[in-house]
Amino acid sequence: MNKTINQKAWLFVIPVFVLVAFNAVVPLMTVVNYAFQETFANNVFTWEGTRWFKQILRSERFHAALGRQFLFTGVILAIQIPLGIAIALTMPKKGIGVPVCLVLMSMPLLIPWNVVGAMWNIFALPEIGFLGHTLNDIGFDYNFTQQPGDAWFTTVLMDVWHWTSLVVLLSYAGLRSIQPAYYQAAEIDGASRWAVFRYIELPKMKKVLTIAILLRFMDSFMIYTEPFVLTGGGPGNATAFLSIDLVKMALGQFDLGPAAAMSLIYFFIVLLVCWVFYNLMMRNETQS
Amino acid sequence: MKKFKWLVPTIYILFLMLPIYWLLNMSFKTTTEIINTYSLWPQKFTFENYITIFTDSTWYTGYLNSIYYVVMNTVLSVAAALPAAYAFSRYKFLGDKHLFFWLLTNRMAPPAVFALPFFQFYSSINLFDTHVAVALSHCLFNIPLAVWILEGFISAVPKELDETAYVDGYSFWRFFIKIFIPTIVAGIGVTMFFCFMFSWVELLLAKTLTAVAAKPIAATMTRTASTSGYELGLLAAAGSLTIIPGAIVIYFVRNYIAKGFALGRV
Amino acid sequence: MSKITLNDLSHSYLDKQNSDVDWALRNINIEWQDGGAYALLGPSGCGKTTLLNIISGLLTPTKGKVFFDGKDITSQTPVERNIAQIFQFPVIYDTMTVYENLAFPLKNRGMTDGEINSRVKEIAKMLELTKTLNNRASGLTADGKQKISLGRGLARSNVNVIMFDEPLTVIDPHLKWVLRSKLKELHQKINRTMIYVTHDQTEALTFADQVVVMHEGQVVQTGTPVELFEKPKHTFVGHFIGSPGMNIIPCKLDNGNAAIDGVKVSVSSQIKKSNFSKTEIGIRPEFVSFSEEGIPVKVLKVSNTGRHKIIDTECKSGKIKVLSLTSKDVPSGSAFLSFDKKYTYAYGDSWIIE
Amino acid sequence: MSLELKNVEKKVGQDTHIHRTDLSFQKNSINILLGSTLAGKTTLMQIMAGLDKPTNGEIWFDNKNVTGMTVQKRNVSMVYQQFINYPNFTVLDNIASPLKITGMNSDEIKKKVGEVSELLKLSGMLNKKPHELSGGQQQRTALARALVKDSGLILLDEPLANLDFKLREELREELPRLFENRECIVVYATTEPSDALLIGGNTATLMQGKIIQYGKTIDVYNKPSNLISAKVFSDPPINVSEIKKTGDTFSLLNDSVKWKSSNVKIKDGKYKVGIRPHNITTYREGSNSVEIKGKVLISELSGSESLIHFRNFNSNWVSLSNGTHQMNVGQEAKLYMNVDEFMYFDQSNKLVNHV
Repeated sequence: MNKTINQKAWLFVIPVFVLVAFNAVVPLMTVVNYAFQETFANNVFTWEGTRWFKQILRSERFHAALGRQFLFTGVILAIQIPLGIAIALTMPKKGIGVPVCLVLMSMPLLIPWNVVGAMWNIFALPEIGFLGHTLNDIGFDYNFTQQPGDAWFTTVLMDVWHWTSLVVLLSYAGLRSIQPAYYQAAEIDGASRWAVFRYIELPKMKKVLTIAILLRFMDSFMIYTEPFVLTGGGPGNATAFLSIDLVKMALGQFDLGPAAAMSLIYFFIVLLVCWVFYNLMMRNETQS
Repeated sequence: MKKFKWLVPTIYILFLMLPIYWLLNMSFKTTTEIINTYSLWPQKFTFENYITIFTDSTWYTGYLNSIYYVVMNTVLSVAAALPAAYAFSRYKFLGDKHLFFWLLTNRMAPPAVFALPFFQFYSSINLFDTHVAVALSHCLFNIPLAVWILEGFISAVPKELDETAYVDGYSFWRFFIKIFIPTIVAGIGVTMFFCFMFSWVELLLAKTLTAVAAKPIAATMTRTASTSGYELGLLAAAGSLTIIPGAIVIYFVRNYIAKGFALGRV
Repeated sequence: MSKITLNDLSHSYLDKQNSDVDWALRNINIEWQDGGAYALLGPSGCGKTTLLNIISGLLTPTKGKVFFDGKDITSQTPVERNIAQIFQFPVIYDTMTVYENLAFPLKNRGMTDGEINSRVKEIAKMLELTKTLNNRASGLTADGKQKISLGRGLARSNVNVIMFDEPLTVIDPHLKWVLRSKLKELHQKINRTMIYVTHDQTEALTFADQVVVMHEGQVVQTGTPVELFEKPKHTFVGHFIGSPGMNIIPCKLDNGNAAIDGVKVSVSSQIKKSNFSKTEIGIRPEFVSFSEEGIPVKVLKVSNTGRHKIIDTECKSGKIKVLSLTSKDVPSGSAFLSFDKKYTYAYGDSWIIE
Repeated sequence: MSLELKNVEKKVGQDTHIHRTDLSFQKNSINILLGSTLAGKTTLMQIMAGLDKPTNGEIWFDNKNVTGMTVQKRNVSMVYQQFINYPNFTVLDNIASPLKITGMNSDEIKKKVGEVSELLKLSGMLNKKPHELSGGQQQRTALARALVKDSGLILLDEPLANLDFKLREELREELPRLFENRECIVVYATTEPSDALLIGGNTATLMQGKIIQYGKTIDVYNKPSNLISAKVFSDPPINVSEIKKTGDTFSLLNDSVKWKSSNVKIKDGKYKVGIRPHNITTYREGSNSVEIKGKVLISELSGSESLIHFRNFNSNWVSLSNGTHQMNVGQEAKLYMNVDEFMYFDQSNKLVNHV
């Protein structure tokens, strides 16, 4: 659509700008403030330069948390994206099945995140939880509060449970927007089911999948509440992802300087990954 | 193969329902039963947990608080985002692309990063422990989202509709309210759904910014559960109740969800 | 390549049909010869696309059968039927190059790379796509894309029929003409059966040797463009084909004679029956002329279209259009019209009386 | 009442969308803007309506300069190619909306809406929503809304382009009648020469943001001021060929066709000749016809007419004859050109005869 040039449009944007800036600018400046200074008492600051940044970037604790974070995000993306697409492909296209699927599948998305954590805690506990009990019954030595591997398994499973539906919904909407003529043409051309997916469905879903991957990347990278309630980051630091580690540092140990520096690095990583990914997807777009 | 296609979504839905069922199952048991006997359904069916919640004001005000700030945030986000999304969709103006990107970056900011500064900031402007504080803070991620979704819906409406209205003599605002908003009502529905959802499920900021007066239900729940030595039955009942508003909202907007994505940014 | 026979086809999108309106198609019987150029012509909603999809196998008819060369293929899939179809808007595989697009149906049928290569090159040459073969298909203009979808149909040498579903809808007006001629040229070159669905009479009549005119789910007439023009069997055909369409004027039938406003009108065929609830005379504007006597009319308006004059006149029973050469003079005010008997027909309840 | 564009120019960034244009439309006239897609028709209409401002120049309406005036104050109507109606209003409310804005009393609104819906055959569907109507009815609703108020300027931007062939014909025939007995200027944009001819009035031919010619429709058709205007106003496309005149002798295409004529009063020399397809026929027409031969490329028969594409001396020709004349592809065709209807253009593409 050809847009008209109109500088007055800024008036329309001002409320949004003010509301977001109100929340973004002052707190962000606070973080920046802390990141470059040391504070002992109220409003007494000394300039520290990039000391906290260097400290964080060199700290093994940060490296470990960052590593866990990337591993976690990688694992859940590797599971949720293909799984979400697969479920969307098999969902009914018309009839009563559509609203039923949509309503039931959206349920996990609307549960407060700490309830999700609590629910999975109850669900997975070896003594009282269905999952834990069943796994032990069939011979697995499963206890997510004690064994790091089990904790990981449970956290990943919980995230799959919680968020795969978002990928399903997006993929489903993308699939539905494909004109029937494409399927008909493919049928006439004698394309196999795989070819239909590869050459029609996947290319047409590209935009929604970009959105899905971005959203899932952002949210899983920022995950805090659910694993905090489920495992508290434990056992040990096994499931202490970036946010959990950050809050521990900031509130638990009150190391405000390093925590603030870490916050900025953290934010920067999210931005960078999103930006790179988005541009990669869009560059392909303009080429085609 | 086509014959068994329905199996995939069915199994997936079963998987989704299991933990929810378990939570419900627990909510109808007493804490003693939960700890002592493992059973797939309540042996001694009880409403005791629910009764506790509905008779104790610290419990049910939690619900009211949550609903209060969620609705406030949803209305605020959509109201502010509408004209902005219109501007992004229809006009070119200085810095439009940068502004749009900057808005989206706020969706990328980890709440954990902002928790402490938010606490200090809202305390300093005397809004700590108010519904307004939570509603405002949730604008950080909901407004970018709302602008993003609405912009897609608005771009799907031909600009000739706007022009026709001006030609007919409508002033901008009259057109916007009487014609444009009803035209994109489905998009507004979808946007409200998402704003509601993200505000309802968020806890980190909501908990940080409240103490007593505006404390959300989800926070009430964790607190009680941890201090009184894991009253599991009560916890399960409270958790079950937090699912209800979401379920109601989904039921009402079920037809818009898929349509919304299809019409919107896709 | 084969003969196509449609035997008593009916189709409904509903599970239960209570009345005629529940049927998208009713009792279609058509026979199409091998190698012909055919058109399905009708207004939107007349069922032409439904019929097309039944022939291609994308839809299974509620009733009736489809035969290719006498063989019942009603339950076969589009692949088994070996047909090609070009849709209203260009369907291309976005991620593939033009070459890969054209090669796709061949690859799916397990042809060797050598065969594919020579075939694709040949088709590309025919469609003037050779230069763009290595470009991404999604970068082409609408007419280029439509050529690709056409090319995918042509690539397979053994297709039974190539079908077009309003293929020029999204093409720029000034390119429509070029692509239309290209299609005609292709048909004359490769002599494959082609079926063309459209609401545009110009496209249908210029493309096809035989045109099937459809109205409300039924075939009202099948014939060559000349037959449809010169002798419409139904007033709908008269009205729908020709621009402007046929004049349809209420008349009285009496003892085998027709009269408009009391003036006797000679018609080309004998009128044997007269028990109709509605009787009309149909005459194309091309065959009406001003004369010394005949039906008295008032001249309402004259428009000059460069090539012709279109004159709107009015008699007591209704309006009559006259088409005449620009060089001829047109009387003003009152005048008389005479009809060319050879092309004047009487219609009873909308169907021709013969 | 008149609409005048004085030296109007529209630039967007570096691109010029409308080149300097002077145009004046008179009271009670129908004016057609004829040109292919992207010729600048829509931009021009937007400027006329006040939806867009010209970069330079002025717009005068009723002898008043209205250049900066907003569209709401201008009393114009507009109908688009897409069927634009207010989706949440019924047909009745859609049609009534421009009147309600002015605060007209409801009895009068009712009366006016009744009249205009009668005129456009919408009376039976006033309580339906636009999406329940067929395409033709949706466009009728849009037209009704444009007609219900007494606007001085009615702009129609390819209003028939998205309709079925027959509906297009039907509505096109009704259009001129709709504007009878009305004090207004109508501007109608189209890509189809036949629209222009059937609607009549005046026509402006456009090409790449320039007005090529403006005048009475039939005059523009019969006497295109230059070759571009002739090309824009010809469907099927006009045949163009080089021609040489020496004395009374004209010769076409490397002397392949020659004839003598004393009717054409132009200097000796080289020209381009524009021959409309219907001036090449399978039969002799007019008092001076000259034979041309060619190999048939395609023949298209439409029942009433025959289009024959043929090739003669490395160029493709199109002929259009009345009646049915079957010719086989590849066959040698003998056709006749009505040389009295030829249009001669000099080397700068200007029409030199007929003037």
